[in-house]
Amino acid sequence: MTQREVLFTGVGGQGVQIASKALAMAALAEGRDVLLLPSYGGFMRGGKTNAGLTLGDGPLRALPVITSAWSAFVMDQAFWETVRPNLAAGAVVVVNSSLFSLEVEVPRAQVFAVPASDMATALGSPMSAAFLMLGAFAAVTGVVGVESVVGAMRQLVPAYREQHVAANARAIEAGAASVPTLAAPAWPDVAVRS
Amino acid sequence: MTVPTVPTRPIAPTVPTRGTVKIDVEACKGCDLCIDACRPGVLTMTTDRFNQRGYRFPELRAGCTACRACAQVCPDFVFQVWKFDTPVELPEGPVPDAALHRDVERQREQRS
Amino acid sequence: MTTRLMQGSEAVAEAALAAGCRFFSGYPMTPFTELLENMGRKLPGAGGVCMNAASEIEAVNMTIGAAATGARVATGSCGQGLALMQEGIAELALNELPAVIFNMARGQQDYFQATRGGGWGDYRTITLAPRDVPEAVEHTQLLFYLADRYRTPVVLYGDYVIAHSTVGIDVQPIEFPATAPKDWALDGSMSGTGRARQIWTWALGKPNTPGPGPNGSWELIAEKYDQIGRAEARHEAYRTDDADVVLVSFGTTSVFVDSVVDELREDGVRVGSFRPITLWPFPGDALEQATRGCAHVLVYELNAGQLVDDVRMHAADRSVIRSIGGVSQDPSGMRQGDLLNADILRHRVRDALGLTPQGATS
Amino acid sequence: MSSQLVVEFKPKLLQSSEHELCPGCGHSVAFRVVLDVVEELDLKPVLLAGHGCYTQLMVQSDLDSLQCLHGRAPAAATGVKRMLPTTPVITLQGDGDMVTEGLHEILHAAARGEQFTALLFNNGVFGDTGGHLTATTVVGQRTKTSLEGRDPALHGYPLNIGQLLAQVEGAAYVARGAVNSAGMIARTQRMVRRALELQLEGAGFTFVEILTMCPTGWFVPTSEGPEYLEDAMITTFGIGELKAPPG
Repeated sequence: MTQREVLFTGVGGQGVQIASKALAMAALAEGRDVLLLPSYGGFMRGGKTNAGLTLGDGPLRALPVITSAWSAFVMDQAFWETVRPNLAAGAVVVVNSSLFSLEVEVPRAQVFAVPASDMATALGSPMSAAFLMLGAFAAVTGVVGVESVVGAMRQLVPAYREQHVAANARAIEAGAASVPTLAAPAWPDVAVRS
Repeated sequence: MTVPTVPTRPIAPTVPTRGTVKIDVEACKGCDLCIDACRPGVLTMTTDRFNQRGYRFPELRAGCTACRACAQVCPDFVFQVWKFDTPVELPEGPVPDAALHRDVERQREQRS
Repeated sequence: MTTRLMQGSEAVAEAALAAGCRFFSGYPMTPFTELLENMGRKLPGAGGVCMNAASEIEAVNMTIGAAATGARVATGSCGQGLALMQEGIAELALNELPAVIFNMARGQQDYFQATRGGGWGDYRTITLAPRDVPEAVEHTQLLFYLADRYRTPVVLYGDYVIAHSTVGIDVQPIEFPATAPKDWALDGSMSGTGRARQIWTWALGKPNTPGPGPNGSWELIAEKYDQIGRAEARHEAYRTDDADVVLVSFGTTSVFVDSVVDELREDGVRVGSFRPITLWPFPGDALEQATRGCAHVLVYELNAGQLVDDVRMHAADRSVIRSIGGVSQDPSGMRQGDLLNADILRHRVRDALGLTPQGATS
Repeated sequence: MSSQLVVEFKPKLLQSSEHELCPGCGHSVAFRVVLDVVEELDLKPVLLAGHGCYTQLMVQSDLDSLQCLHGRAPAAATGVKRMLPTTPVITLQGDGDMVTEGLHEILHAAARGEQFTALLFNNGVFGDTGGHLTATTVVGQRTKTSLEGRDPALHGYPLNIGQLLAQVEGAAYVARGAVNSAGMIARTQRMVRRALELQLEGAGFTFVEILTMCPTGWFVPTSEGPEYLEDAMITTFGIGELKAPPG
């Protein structure tokens, strides 16, 4: 059984929690087991907001606190140091290069830089930067299909924000198009599935 | 001719009485609340007799109006109030069958 | 089967509803808050009531009233909030009222609170400590059954991780044996019949139907808790059959312990894991058996040493017991800290056994 | 000569009239008022009582009863009423229970507009513990914890719970009666009746405070209890409906 871990990090308000939940939901829809544990401070916005997600193609023996993760989803460099020590050597690190200019000091890391905030702003929907990142993450790893991300996003966006669905979908597609597809495949059989 | 003498046996004065109460003497704790509450003033506390728990208790004199005040103010559920269909004249003074001694009643029940 | 992505708090709420819970009261407190939110969202649709209590004291007393009507009821909080509820929990126990208390703890420092209680009188609370969300869903339903079966308050010892973990899960109702009809429940129907009922910890009864009184009642309750102690202890022993080393832990921590057991087994260390599932009644006989002949009994709990007291009472050889956990809280104070970590645990076990960090036996 | 029984020794809803309350105690007088109304209205309520001298009256009553933790009867009653919305629910607390220890619970229950009737038997003293200062002990009153009399500089002032509750939106009916005379008892009985009728109508939270005599706690002869109640308590708190729906 293959198990994949994703550590999310960012600053409250950037969409890290909804992105982690969308990825979990997309994976569940594709029949995988998931365990997601968010962690954030007492403030609604502006503080550390991390999450750890474990995905598996069978029943998980997952630890809710991840110390050797396969990948990172880095929305912002502010709390990068809370994630870096818990990445395995060779980790797949997708960073929002609009808000990240550090060295990725992880042995043999495969780093993919996506200027997600700038791209989302250019698309006219700066709030969809996290979904743009998620589109890129899905495309580069194939951990879930890009269309599954769009599906999960539709379910997660509350009805009173329905007007953002189209913008988010565009952002997901733009993110997916901005990276080399399956450059760092998550699953052994991923090429077959996609 | 001798004029017959009118008998001089005094006729006892009577009091108009519209009801009566039974007094559960043994339940009483002698608090006096009924005495002040009694509107016609026909309840008086004993001064030289006590119930088995050592409390003084109220006694009824003729003139009860069945106004219920005694029962309403009594903390110890001592009074049972009866109203007569038609008022009667009772001789002034204690109403002898008002006091209810529960032990006596109970013995009577056991006998019957 | 409809697997849905659900936070642990939502899954536990669904399990409570599946078990027939119809009354819930609580006061927000992280990480219990999401359970309260979910009960508030779901109970009205199931014909139930969820109350925003004005304090934990009010919450538990509302629960006492609702339980007295015979409904399946629950309340909850954590740490300080449960401290406020202790008088009410004792009252539930000594009134023999069934209720489920959800302790979504901020860590593992409330083991004593859960197993020893801080109320008054001779009482106990059956306390289940699930290791993850699916087990929490199962335990929640079991607890409603046990509460009714024994007419006692019972406790779910969850935590931040269980409350906030999001998993794909399908909450299905579990069938349990029927429990006795609640002929003691108050609904006013016996008022004025000469046979009115009364619930009071003094158990005096009414003049027409006298009760056993405090002493008699409390003796009966003590007997009941003795019986529960013999009948309801639950545990999990993992790879202990041939173990020289037994790691003892509870709740979420056990997930980490079992993972480290697997790793150390690969290194050839004969290690197993023992976990009380019921913190009370403590599975003492099972622990005695699992630790017989062991060279090391290592207790990993994230506090200054609470579970270790129960281990000392029951392990086969007290001289081999050591605590390798410790106080561990994250900066927010609302969840476990650094020690909830497989790497740290592995190092501590290896240190305790005198093994080199590389894995070779020294 | 024929006659009609107009008042039985004890109310039907008492299983026994024996109690251990002191001579001249107003609690059983007030409880009779309550039971008479319950009987008149032919109700089958659940009664929740706090901790105090009146608790033994709950025991004697022929009402389904729950004894509650000190001060918490309004919270427990909330649980009962929310589960049994068509059952009349009555709480019975003393001033120590409701106003001293349980102020939080009674105010919040009122604010939520809980559909039960809360009764306060207020004698201004912890009777059950032997005569100590409560939140309604009037200025100047001597208790075992205010031996020289309640001194505002030292003990503060008594709380007027009726006034507090009358301000609360969720409270539909707030009244204060007393049991120091037959006339006052009759008036109080009408208040209790109105409160219970309003509960049946679902009007909201209903409250009747009944001032009761505690000659033992007040250090006065039993026969002077009613007069002391008048002078000390009615003068401080007043009598009447503080809040009632029109009609």
